[in-house]
Amino acid sequence: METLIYTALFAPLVGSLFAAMFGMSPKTLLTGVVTSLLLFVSFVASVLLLQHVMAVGPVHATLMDWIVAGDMRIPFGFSVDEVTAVMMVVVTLVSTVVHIYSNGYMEHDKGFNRFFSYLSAFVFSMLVLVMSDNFLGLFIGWEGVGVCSWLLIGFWYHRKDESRDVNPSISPAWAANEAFIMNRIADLGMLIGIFLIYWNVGSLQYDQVFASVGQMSHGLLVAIGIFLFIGAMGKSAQFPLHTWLADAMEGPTPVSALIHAATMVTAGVYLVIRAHPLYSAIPEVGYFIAVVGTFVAIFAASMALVNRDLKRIIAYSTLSQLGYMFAAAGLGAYWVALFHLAAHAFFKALLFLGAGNVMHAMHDELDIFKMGGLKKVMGWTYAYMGIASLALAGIWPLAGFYSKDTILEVAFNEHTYGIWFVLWLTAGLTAFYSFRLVFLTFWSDERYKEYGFHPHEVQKYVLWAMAPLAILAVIFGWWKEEFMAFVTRLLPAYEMNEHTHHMLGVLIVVTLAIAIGGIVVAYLMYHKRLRRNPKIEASLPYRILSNQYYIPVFYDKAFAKPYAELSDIAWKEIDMQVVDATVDGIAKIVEESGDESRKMQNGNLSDYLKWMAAGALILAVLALVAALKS
Amino acid sequence: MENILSVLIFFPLVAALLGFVVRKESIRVYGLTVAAIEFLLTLWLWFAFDPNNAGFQFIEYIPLVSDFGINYYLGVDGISLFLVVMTGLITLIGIIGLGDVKRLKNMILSLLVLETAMVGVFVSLDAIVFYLFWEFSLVPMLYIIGYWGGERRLYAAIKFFLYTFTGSLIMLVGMLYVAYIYQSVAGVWSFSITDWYALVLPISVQKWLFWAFFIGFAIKVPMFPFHTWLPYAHGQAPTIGSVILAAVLLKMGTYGFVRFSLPMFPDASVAYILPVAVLAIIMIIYTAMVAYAQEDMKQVIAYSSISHMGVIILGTFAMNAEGITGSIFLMLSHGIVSGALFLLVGVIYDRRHTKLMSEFGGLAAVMPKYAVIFGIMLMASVGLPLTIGFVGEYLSLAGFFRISPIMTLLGGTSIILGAIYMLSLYKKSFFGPVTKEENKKLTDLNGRELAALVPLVAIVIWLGVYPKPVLVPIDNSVKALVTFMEEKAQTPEAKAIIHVSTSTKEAK
Amino acid sequence: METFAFYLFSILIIGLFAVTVLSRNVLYAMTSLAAGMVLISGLFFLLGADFLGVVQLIVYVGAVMALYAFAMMFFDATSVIKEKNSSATTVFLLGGLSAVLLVVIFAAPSIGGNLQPLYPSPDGASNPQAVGLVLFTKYLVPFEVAAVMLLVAMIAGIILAGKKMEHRITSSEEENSGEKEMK
Amino acid sequence: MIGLSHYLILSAILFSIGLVGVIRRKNLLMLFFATEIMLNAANVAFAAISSYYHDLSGQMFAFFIIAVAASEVAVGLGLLIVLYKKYGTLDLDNYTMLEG
Repeated sequence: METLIYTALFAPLVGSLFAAMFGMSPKTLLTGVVTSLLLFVSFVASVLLLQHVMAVGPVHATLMDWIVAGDMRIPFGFSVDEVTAVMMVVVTLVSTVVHIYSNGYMEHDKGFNRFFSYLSAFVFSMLVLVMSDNFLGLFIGWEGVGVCSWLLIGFWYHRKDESRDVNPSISPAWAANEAFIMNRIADLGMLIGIFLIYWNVGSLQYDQVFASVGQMSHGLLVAIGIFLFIGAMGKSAQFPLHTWLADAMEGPTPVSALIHAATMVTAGVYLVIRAHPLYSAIPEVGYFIAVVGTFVAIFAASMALVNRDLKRIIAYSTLSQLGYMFAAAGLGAYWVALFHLAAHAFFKALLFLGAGNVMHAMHDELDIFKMGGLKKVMGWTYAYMGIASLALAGIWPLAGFYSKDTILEVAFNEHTYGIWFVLWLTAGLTAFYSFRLVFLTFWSDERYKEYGFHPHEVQKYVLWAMAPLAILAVIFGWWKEEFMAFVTRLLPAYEMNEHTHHMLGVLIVVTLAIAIGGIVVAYLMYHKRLRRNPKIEASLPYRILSNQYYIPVFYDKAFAKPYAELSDIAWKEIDMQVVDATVDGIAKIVEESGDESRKMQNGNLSDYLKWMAAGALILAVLALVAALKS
Repeated sequence: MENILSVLIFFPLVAALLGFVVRKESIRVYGLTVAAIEFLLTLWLWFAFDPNNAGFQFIEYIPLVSDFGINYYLGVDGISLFLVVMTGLITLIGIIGLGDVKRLKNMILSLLVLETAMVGVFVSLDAIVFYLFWEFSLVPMLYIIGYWGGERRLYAAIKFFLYTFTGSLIMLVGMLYVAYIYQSVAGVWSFSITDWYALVLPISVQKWLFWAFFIGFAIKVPMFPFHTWLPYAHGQAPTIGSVILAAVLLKMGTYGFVRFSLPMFPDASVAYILPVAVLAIIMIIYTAMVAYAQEDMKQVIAYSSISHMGVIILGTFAMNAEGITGSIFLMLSHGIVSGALFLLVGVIYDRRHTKLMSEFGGLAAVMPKYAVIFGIMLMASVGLPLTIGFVGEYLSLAGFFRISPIMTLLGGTSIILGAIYMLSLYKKSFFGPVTKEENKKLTDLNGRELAALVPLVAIVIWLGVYPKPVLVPIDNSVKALVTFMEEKAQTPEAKAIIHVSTSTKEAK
Repeated sequence: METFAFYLFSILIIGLFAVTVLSRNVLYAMTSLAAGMVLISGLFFLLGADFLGVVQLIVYVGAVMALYAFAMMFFDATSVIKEKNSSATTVFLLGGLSAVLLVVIFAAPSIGGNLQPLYPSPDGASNPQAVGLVLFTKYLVPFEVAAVMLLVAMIAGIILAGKKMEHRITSSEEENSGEKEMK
Repeated sequence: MIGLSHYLILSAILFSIGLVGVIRRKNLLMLFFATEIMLNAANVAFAAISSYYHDLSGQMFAFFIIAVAASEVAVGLGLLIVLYKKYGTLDLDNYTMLEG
């Protein structure tokens, strides 16, 4: 089994290194093919591992020691259990699709080889993240995906900085740095959590840590839980560290699909699921997580309502769905969170790849107000995005329905009706903005003609590559029971109480109703043509929403600018004027006193004698003082 | 090869003296050969070193002034071994990467003399011999900055010299006082560090001596607020000078803490954890901010050096094996990474004769290889896992966490602030469109530069993925050191704070 | 009687030396200095240091003053010396302060009276006898060294004053001739 | 009765007079005179202490001081003559070769 683990893990790395060798040469199709094939190998190995875990049980492998110091002994250890196996399959499946897709999407890009190198490196890091059997190994992957994300967001590094009005993300390089730094803030929290674990458990291996949860004090567990969650908040872009995710859309669209929808951003959810013995012991932190998740769900959905940027809308919806996952995990329904994670990965990747097709057709235009009526020229893409949007909206019988509905049931079951209500409302908003996007893009009047675009469908193999995702987006939910049975071998099972069982039918109907309601509103508003109301667009709520609650501006003004100014002060005022000036001042005092006393040395012997007499006098005084003292 | 350490010390010196008769045309090859042989010798030292022996090895002992207990006393343990190896490596890399400078012969000979001094510092076990090499190392560096430096080279060189010299004089007074106490206790003079270790000093005396040594080391490190000589020295020094200054000379200060302060004054070291840690944290945060404000690439890296040295100090004063091992590893990794970064800045300076970030932009498109290597070093500098920078930083912070979680949190901002200034440097210089006409014609790294940088990249990744061969010898010696400190400590508070690894306890 | 003599001598010495220091005329200064020296030898006799008093008379008043007198023949000694005396206050302040201090310091140990004689003068020997005993036993080597030093000084004085004179004569002739030509 | 203190005080006063001379006069010859005064002041103190403590060391010192003073005068006057011949003056204000 070790061979399978290593195959699954290292195939993407090999692909990445292979592509890196050609990184500086112009496009060679070979790199795309080879990395895609290796990814497929990794996918197959993951599926085999999943089967093995299903049939036999978790497997474990230790490669070698990594850090050995004091009592710290951290190996490169990998364990594949139920959760990991599911994550691996999801990651490798989506990655394989995205790799094949990218062969078409990046066809004309100068950095073709470089792109595949980064992309495969990302998959490797993500696999390290999910497969590691200890917290520090997870941290390797955690930082690794951060760097790959930095590289990929900043892939078109040569674009110049724009003002926020022209481009809300300023520039790819800027967005990349923002993402990296935001994640670093969270990583510090995670590191602190790791230190806490180390000094209280003496080990970072999952099994040992979780085995000793019972012996740790409650306060300590809360501290660890909170610090680990801070790490998760950064990676999963939870409020207030959420701004980077929307800006990360500066990266090529396959990247958005893979990293910023399906895999990396779910790492935070994965961490909470992975640390479920810890979080089960501290339900109050869990409740806090659920509240944060719920808040982010509606907060992000509200921003998606008015946005005009195709990719940003999907990014906000990702944020919103991550909120759902955290709500589920926080409420103790870990397997539901994982289920939604997997389902979301499929339909959100599909949605992004569809958006990529549209962008391709529209020559990188992202404004949905400039599109419309595209279903005529892009039938396949329309179908894919339609399916994905339906799944996202949670319409029966697609995947999203099963997963999202279960989360709502959980919220109801926990008697946290506030959370349930907000999530329920968000479901309606989700349906509305998803179909606003679909109708504005594919239905209504053909506005793109005014702007001189000539849209066309993408290559056939690209469309075929997207098919598995579309199929899974439809059918994945049907396996809910099997999925639950499988992962609850590791995760705690979640039982609905009697009351909820009674209400189940009502809940489903209510949820479906608001989802369909959202779609109907979108249909009425946008299916014919783009209706714009300048009055509403000028109104304050609209402006707040379309400017992301002014949070990026606020961060700029409250943190970035003052930090830059403070740095400038620290350098020019403090370092130069105070610290260095003190040092130079001391030197100057010595120098000037030397210069002054040099005047004694005027060559006049008579004056010398006077000084000598004065010196003798001082010595005499000293002698007297000494004599008097003794 | 019983006297390998003497060979290591004096081979470069003798070679430098012989070098005066070497012809100008062949001096580069000569310097390379000497540095390569020296590096191979250090490697041999590493392989002959017994990693399971925590004590000093390859000991040499020749009485010099026996009346005053001054001896030519050398030895290495796990703590100093890799600093010696790194000295050999960095000197070699530096000479490989040496561009065309005026008076090349003098430069290479100075470097070889400097190597003698640096190796001498790390292997001396006699305080006077240590001090001699410590001060001797200033002279070639003074010459290198003062002769090959930038416009204000004399100011920078003299500032560097006087500042560090002042500090080490105070340290010398401390050394003499320790020897004096030793004489009054034992009846004979001795400057042997191992003899001093055995000396149990009263706590009040320890406290004074701690500060005397502290000033000497802190200026060298350089710790806030004694750091202002460093930006000038780096700003004015030629590339090779900065490389060696950052990679090796600064490590002499932190090495001094581990070699002298901790084992000799365990109680005082524990008692002063708070002020030292506060200085270290100020150093980390404040210099990171100053680094962010810089306009000159080299100054960013110079200030980032100071910031990273703060983490090393935190690790050193963690008083447990994790932290101290981490800090020593971080010394190595910072040496390699900052050395490489200075070399990289030197590359661009050679081409454009400016280091201002505003002069660049979009370099990634023009010089892809350069951008890749710079990117790798940048990631190592910000402490990315699986690069060399992470291991030491992680261990140092983890170790200090046991002392104070809050201060570790503050010190840990290093990973955020480091990312901020390094990424903004990278963005300003490498990303964006190519705006300046003269940047469009820049040539990528040539063979010589690649030969200097690629080995460093390999080491950065190798020791990031598999640091064990280096960590184990360090760890063994550090565990012994910590156990020794715990036994020697007098106050119960100190005994409580110094944390002996459980594995060591079990071994007993 | 002794008291009277001490005060007389003291006042005269102080007065004469003050003249030496303050006078503008070198001749007056030298004369008063010589007179003061003589009176100091008187003090020595008062203290019972007969030998020292005699030496003082011979060496100082005889030899040293004669040397000064000869030396003055080389200088334009008769004329009044013109000196720019910068701020007399500092001078007298320094002098006065040191006087006060010295008095205090010198007075301190004798009041304490805790000094012990290192070489007590032998009983029953007259002062010159005693001096001779000590000088040729304990202080023999310094004595011989002093003798050599005097010899060296004598030779040095002769050479300095004499040898350069020839040089001086030639050079001054040249200068003089030069000056004449100029005229 | 005349005590040791009297002599010592006299010595101190003489020394100060000498000191005033040293720092006031600009003529080198006068400086020599002043130096002699100071040396004599010291001699007085030595002789007095010697006498009051019945210890000949003081007289010995005074004796050697006289010897040194004699040599000093011999050499010093020689030097003065050289100086005078070279510069034609003995005024200290004219000698500023030592200016730093």
